[in-house]
Amino acid sequence: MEYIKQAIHLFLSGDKELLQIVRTTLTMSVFSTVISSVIGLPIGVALGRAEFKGKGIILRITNTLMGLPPVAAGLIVFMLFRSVGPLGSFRIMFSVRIMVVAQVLLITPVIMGLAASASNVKAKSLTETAKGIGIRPTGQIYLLMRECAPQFVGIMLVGFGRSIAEVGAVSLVGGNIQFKTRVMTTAILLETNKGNFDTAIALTMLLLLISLVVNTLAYPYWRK
Amino acid sequence: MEYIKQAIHLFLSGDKELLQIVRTTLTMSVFSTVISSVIGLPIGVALGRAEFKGKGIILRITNTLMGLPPVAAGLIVFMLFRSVGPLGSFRIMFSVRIMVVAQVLLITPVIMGLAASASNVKAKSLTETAKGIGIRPTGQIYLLMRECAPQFVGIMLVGFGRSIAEVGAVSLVGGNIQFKTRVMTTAILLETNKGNFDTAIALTMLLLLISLVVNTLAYPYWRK
Amino acid sequence: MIKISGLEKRFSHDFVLKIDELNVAKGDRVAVIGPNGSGKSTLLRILSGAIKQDCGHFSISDGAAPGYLPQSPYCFAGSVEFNVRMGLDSETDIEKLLRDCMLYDLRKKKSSKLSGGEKQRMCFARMLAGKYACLMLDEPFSCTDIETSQMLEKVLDDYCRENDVTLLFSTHLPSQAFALSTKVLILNNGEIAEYSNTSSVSRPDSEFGRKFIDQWRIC
Amino acid sequence: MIKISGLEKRFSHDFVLKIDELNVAKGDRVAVIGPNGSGKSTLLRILSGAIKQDCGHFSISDGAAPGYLPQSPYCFAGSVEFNVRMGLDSETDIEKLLRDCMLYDLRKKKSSKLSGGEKQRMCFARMLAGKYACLMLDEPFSCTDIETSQMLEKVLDDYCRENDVTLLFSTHLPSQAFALSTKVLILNNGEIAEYSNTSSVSRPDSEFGRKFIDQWRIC
Amino acid sequence: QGKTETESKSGVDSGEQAVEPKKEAIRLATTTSVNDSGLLGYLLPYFKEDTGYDVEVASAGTGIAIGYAKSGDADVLLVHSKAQEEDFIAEGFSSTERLSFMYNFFVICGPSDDPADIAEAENAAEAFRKIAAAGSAFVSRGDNSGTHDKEKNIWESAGTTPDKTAEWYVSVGSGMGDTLNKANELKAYVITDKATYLSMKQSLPNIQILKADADDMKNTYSLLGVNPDAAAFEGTGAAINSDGANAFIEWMHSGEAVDLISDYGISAYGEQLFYVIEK
Ligand SMILES: Nc1ncnc2c1ncn2[C@@H]1O[C@H](COP(=O)(O)OP(=O)(O)OP(=O)(O)O)[C@@H](O)[C@H]1O
Ligand SMILES: Nc1ncnc2c1ncn2[C@@H]1O[C@H](COP(=O)(O)OP(=O)(O)OP(=O)(O)O)[C@@H](O)[C@H]1O
Ligand SMILES: [Mg+2]
Ligand SMILES: [Mg+2]
Repeated sequence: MEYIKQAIHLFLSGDKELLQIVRTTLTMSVFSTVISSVIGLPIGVALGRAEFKGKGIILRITNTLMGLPPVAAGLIVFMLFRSVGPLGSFRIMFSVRIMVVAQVLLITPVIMGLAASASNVKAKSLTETAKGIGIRPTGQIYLLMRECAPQFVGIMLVGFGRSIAEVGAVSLVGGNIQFKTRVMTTAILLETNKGNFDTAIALTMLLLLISLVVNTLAYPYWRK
Repeated sequence: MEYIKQAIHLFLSGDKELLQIVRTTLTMSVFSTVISSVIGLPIGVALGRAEFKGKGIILRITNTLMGLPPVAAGLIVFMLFRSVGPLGSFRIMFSVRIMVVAQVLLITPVIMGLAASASNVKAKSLTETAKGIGIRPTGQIYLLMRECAPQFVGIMLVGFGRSIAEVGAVSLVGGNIQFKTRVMTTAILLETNKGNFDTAIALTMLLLLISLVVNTLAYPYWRK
Repeated sequence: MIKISGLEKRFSHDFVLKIDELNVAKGDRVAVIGPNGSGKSTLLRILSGAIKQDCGHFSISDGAAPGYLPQSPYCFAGSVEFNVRMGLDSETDIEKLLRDCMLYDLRKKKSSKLSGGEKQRMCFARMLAGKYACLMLDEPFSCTDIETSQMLEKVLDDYCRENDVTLLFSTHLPSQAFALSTKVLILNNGEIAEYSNTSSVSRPDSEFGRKFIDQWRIC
Repeated sequence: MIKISGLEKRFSHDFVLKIDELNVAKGDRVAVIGPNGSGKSTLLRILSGAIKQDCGHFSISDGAAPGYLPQSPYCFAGSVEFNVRMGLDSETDIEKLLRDCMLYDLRKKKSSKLSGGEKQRMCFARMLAGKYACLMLDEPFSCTDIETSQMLEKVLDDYCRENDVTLLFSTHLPSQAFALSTKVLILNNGEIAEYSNTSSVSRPDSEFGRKFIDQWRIC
Repeated sequence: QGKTETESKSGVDSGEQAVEPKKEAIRLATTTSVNDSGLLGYLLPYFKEDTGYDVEVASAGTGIAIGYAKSGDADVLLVHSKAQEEDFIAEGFSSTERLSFMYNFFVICGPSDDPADIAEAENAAEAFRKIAAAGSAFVSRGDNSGTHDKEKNIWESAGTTPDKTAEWYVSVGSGMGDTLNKANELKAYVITDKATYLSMKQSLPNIQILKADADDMKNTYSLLGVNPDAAAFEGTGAAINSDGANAFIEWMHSGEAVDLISDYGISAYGEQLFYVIEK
């Protein structure tokens, strides 16, 4: 309670740095969630309904990648995008963009795996029916996605939660640069390391409040 | 490829420290996944089927807690269990046990939320039918859990993935103490911090291999 | 005995179930008939407690919750026998029941692999595995073949006789309605068009009732 | 025209569908009948491509994939109209179709809120929204009331006439089988017990065929 | 105390805009301990005011910080790890000599009852010997950072190699702040730079400075400019802001910077924390 009050106070104080941190956090989480969903949901659904050899392997790999440690994801992205790396010419080290890239790498498997699992329940019956009225596979995937839409909101919220909570990857590729790439989690980590536990917890509460607002906004679509 | 070879080599070298790290990692992830599932699955299912006021709020809070930053979870557990903390008398700081506690705090909401979402699809029809043959609510929850069992395996794998990949919480409460509470992710973080990127990536590959083995073992139950 | 008074259920202004009064005596077997969307399922669902009415009330004197078989019942994952056992009252002779419902050979089969009619048979057997003083069956034999239907009707008849059951069931088949029932309740657009003894139903009071029964006769 | 030869489908040793030879001429309307579990759905599913046979083959000369309505069709989330439009061929007059199938008043209603018979009607309309040279309908009218069934039979009859459709449908109701079909295919335990013109079906060759038709007659 | 520094910087920050062509920001990679001490947050607004350069400080473990520089993603490096700096220079990554431009002191902290009695020790090496002999809990950074390097050096001069599997030797593989938290929790001895300890003092009730100001406890910081012509950068997209890096190094040695650095900490902690090495 005490901490929540402090969190709100912190936010309302209108500290410029804090505002930047919150903005960067939201930009990063929203973009990475949306991009991961755009990639992961259709592929996941396609995986959930299809019956082909190798499906099992793909699903197992997807699931395995859910267990990719954030630090490792950060490291991989760092190795690729650092100036001397193969993709160094993009010149996006220490930017919000590269943080999004790392997050997408982390979140897409989660979204894919969950989408595959969610669509799997309805896939068989829907496919049989849709095929029977002459709907092509792409149309079937579209219809299946439509059926799963409420669950997709839930899945996207899982992705968002993971994205907003993540620290290992974004601190490595983002550099936790003040006024630029510092986000709430890296700030929390920083304050924790400094021993400012109270500030860290107040920041956490603020983060959770933001997350709660996002979840509340999404709720009607989730449980429609 | 190169890295995978290196990872296997690393593992087979039988380095005592590495073996301890792998063992601790598995102990921690398996325990925290199982405990979180035992707590989260039934509650999630109960939430998924029930219609009561306040359900929306609980679900939103659950979802919000999915976005609890690991560092923050670690910090909360740290504040509770540190020697001057309210639960300091347990004296479990910097042990595998407290790492499990922190992980359970992190993973349970994820498992709960996903279980609620998964069970929701079948809940209505099943409840109507089961009630019609005189099955009581606890029995209905049991039946619903049975129906969702294959999806539960998937959900537990998500929890496991999150657990094995997590670093922020376990390093804070576990202390990343060499030969004692060091796990693969904290080791990866350490090697990264040391600038030994190659070792870090080899360790990551090893982690992913372990994760792949677990996923492969679980696969038949997942897609039954 | 079931007493209903002033019962109303409204679905977003396009449908209203409205039953001012209805009494079903103990041991009565009521065939609930009427066109699609006339409210048969809605009535059975309300009486079984699956959904709540908007206003009015009803009472089922036996106290115990009635047994209820939805129109599209859920088949639990697992074998036929597992499903049937879920409905089990400790006294029921499960083997006899499986044989009576021609499920004995199928008892080890997974419920998800049954044909439409086999599934319906399984759900019916699961229902009768319990002991109820009052049963609500929503189109229990819509997918079973004629011979099976007749056998299951016989099983149901025995069950009702043994346990002195008050039965409500819905159907679209005249033969079933007449064979099983002692009373016929015709619903039209959520309201009662006719409620009379099966033997005297050939002369319904309302125009709709007359038309509906006429249709059945020529069929 | 449909030609089947040596078709076999085996489900884990307890059931085998085995059709050595079967030819359906263009424009024929075949009522596929037989007890529960005799393989009606399995046959229609194979012919529509929903599942694959284990061996043997069949050909549908029109080339185009047949239209197929499963026994428990999926209702897409969304309105009745959305559902029907999903099956739409650009030339179909959707309003007329909705009116013909008595769905016009329900067109804005969510499919999940329909009664059992209304759902079935919607799925039927969705089927006829497309143009097919060959149709496979698996118990399309099992839950519709008698008047609705008759109207839908009429709609189907018109559709088949207009498009010169080869029709296969399964049913448990003699009245439907006889009213709609030109041929009757009786399945028993996965094998053909009888395949003859509807007009001459009263004298089936096999004993099973005779028993089955006799049963129907008394009903 | 960090707050006022932050505010002063944001004040400067908003004051700029639309003045002449914007100078490309300088990318400074440094270790967490430097960043956590708050020195940079205090200095940079003045630097910006003088030169117009923005400085982006990426702080991470020593290894990553040097990794950033070797990857062409930093223009200048501020670290305190002699061995690793020498490697960096040997590999041709540095545009400058190893410029040891300032120092502060390491201190050994420990529980107030001082079970190993190190307060009486003559220097750090002796203190370490006593800790090992008493088997008192000791927390090591264990992350190959500058501080860890220093710790290893001291063990060497103490003539003992601690058994890393021993119960008392706790290697936590973590940053300075985190390591101090753990030492506090374990009521253990720990070696730390003074600035970080002082900045965290309030949250470390269980430990205090027991040994300071011995001559083997100097902590020397170096500034290294990244060499734009390093062999590793050839044919890659690495673009080093040498102008900025040189301007930064030059400014850090200017009289103004020297005064600022010498003043740092006096208001907050009542003592000087960093000492500039006059060239
Ligand atoms: N949840 C709901 N929301 C809105 N309307 C509903 C809902 N459930 C049923 N209805 C409507 O109420 C009416 C009665 O439905 P009900 O299922 O009781 O009919 P029925 O007599 O059982 O029909 P059928 O013979 O087709 O099974 C229908 O018109 C249906 O569309
Ligand atoms: N996937 C499956 N696995 C195993 N057995 C199956 C499977 N599908 C169907 N069967 C079995 O095959 C037989 C034929 O099933 P089918 O659905 O074709 O029967 P049907 O003639 O359509 O029956 P109904 O009139 O009940 O719809 C049944 O005994 C059924 O149990
Ligand atoms: Mg109904
Ligand atoms: Mg069938």
